Amino acid sequence: MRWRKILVPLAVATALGAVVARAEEDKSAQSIEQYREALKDGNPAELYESSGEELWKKPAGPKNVSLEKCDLGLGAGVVKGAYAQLPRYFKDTDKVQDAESRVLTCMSTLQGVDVAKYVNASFGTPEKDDLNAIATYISGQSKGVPVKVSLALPKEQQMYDLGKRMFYYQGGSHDFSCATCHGEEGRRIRLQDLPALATKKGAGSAWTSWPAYRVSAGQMWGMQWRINDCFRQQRFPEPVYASDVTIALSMFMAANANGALMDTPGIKR
Amino acid sequence: MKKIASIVSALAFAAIAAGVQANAADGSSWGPGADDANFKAMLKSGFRAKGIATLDRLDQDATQAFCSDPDRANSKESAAQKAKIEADNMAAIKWPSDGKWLGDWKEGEKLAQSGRGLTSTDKAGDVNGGNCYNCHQLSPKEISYGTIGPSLTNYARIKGVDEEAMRYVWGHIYDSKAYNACSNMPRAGYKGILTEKQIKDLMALLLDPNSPVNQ
Amino acid sequence: MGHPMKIRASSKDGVTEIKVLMNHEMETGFRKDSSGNVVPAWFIREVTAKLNDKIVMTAQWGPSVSKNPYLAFKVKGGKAGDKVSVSWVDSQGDTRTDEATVT
Amino acid sequence: MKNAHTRRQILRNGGLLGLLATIGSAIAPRLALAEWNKPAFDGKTLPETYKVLGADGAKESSDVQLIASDIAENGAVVPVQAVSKIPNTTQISFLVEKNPNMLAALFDITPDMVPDVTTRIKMGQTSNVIVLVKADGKFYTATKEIKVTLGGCGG
Repeated sequence: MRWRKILVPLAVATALGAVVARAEEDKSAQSIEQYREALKDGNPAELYESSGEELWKKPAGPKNVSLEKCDLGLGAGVVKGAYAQLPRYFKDTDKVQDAESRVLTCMSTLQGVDVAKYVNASFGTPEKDDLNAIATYISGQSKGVPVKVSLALPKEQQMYDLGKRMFYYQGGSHDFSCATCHGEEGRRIRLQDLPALATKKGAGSAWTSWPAYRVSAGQMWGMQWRINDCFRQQRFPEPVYASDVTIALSMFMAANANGALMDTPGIKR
Repeated sequence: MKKIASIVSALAFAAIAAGVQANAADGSSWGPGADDANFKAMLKSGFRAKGIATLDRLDQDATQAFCSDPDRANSKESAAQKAKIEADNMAAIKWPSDGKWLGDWKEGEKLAQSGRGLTSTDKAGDVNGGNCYNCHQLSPKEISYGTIGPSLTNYARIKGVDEEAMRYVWGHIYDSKAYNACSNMPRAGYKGILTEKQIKDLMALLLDPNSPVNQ
Repeated sequence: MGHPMKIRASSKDGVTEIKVLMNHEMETGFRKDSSGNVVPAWFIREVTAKLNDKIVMTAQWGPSVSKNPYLAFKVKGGKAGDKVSVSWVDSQGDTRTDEATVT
Repeated sequence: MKNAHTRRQILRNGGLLGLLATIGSAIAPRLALAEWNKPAFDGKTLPETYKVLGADGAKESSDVQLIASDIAENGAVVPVQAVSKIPNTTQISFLVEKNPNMLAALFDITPDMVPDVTTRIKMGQTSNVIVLVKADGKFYTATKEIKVTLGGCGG
């Protein structure tokens, strides 16, 4: 009897405490959700989509031609739906390429542009802004299209495997790998939900939402920039733009996301 | 460049020689050992030094190499190796030089809030943050906290403040891998991320009864 | 000069809702660039919106309006096919006008 | 961005006068409107800003609504909507109490408008945000605290 007298109120108090804490948590989550919803209506990424389209269609480079004949995997000049099937193997370069590395190829072959300048430029420079805008345009042309990335060719499967290994590769001062943050479902950094990128659900929500407008910096980020900044936070050296490391990780995410609908360009904190 | 390749291979192979064989036998197509030449080539061509984030950051020590293949690290066959890694990390912990555990919780709170330090855009000599709120709930007043690690709110009440608790918390901040080889938590002391004074301040944030964590 | 805006205008139940995305840095004058130099203030100060050449809204902004500003407002009347135009003038005297058709 | 560079070039190359002339002719109707209210945007305290706007003695009113989330994930972009149900509303302003300058945006509400405007503002820190409405020459307010959180890894 005495036990019950003590324990019942204690249990009630504890349960109540938990309920209050949970309610607070739900309220925060709801409020953040409201914030994100308010941002979606009027995504500045649309401005970049337009400028990307302009860059795509405007004659440029030493050969003064546009990128309209660029083959993004569905044949020369086909942009609609192309992003949803990238990365993929390209015979002409004998490489697996993502959208951004493929644009570099087309700038080089079609326009005669020396792309080294574009590869080496820092993010936030006019060169990278152009590439991000073009990637934003291309991705927008796959909005609503299901991700369909093939691993049928040996080079594609190999890229996926290399990406998986990179995903779990620890290093640096903090022992971080991609998986430290993106290895488990339902985790957050601060208030940011972290997609579990080895799963269909996590990769599906992440891969389909980039390129995205980052409101914190007022910048348009393609997946290359996203990966670059992840490695920075991981305390790793800088990944080379459009290098196999970045494409392997993209292949890992994209193939894991197969079937999810592209929802680009996105908007993020 | 050569240096990385050789160190990566030396460490990775030495640490997981047994695993390489197991993987190959399993027909695993991705883990360490599988397609190693291409993976090394990819690392070599894929990264460049930027600021203080130099290429040697890609060189793995035994702990990092072991934990880069989670399936293997979690397997029964790896239990002995896991125990050895934990023991090695435990032996590397430096305990407070003056025998005092607790510093200033106010400084600790600032450190816990800061996610700065040691990235390619930080400068040598910058004060490193503790990154604590990125992964843990601490002061109940801070609503922006991560959940990669457990909540540490009310920690002193849960954990106690005796010598054993002090030792346990110090050890975890200094080198969490001494307790769990593949913990997600950085080895703040062992890897030189935080100074002894900074660790004391974080200790106070967690264990001082006046700290907001324990209010 | 300046970059194009995105303007959407749709009419429903006698009210036309106009949504505008503008392309502008909206520098506060407090921010420092990567080399530590203060970036001078540069922001849209005045916005004017017209429906069929009649001014329906004017606004004055300070640097606390976010980069790449978004603006939504509602006008009485208006129907599909009507013309909406939006203009801005920034603190350096630069200006831009774009148009859209009500749907 | 590209056009911005070109524009700066024009300014540098002495095209300023030409540019101003173009502006003058392109936006002639604008000149009939109120000049940009510099003293109001320079206001560093709430009373100072209210004074410049002639809004001393503004009253809290339930007919003024400020619609915004309680928490902003980032202070650089905070969506805010103001709705006034007070007849003859002629002006709606957004003010952020803890910004270096309080006044963020001021809208003149013409009789052709529904007094319902949405925009996005910057907030340096958690602060009260105030919607200030002018109707029939009198001022009314709605206030809401918006928490600005630290997002991301913070590095």
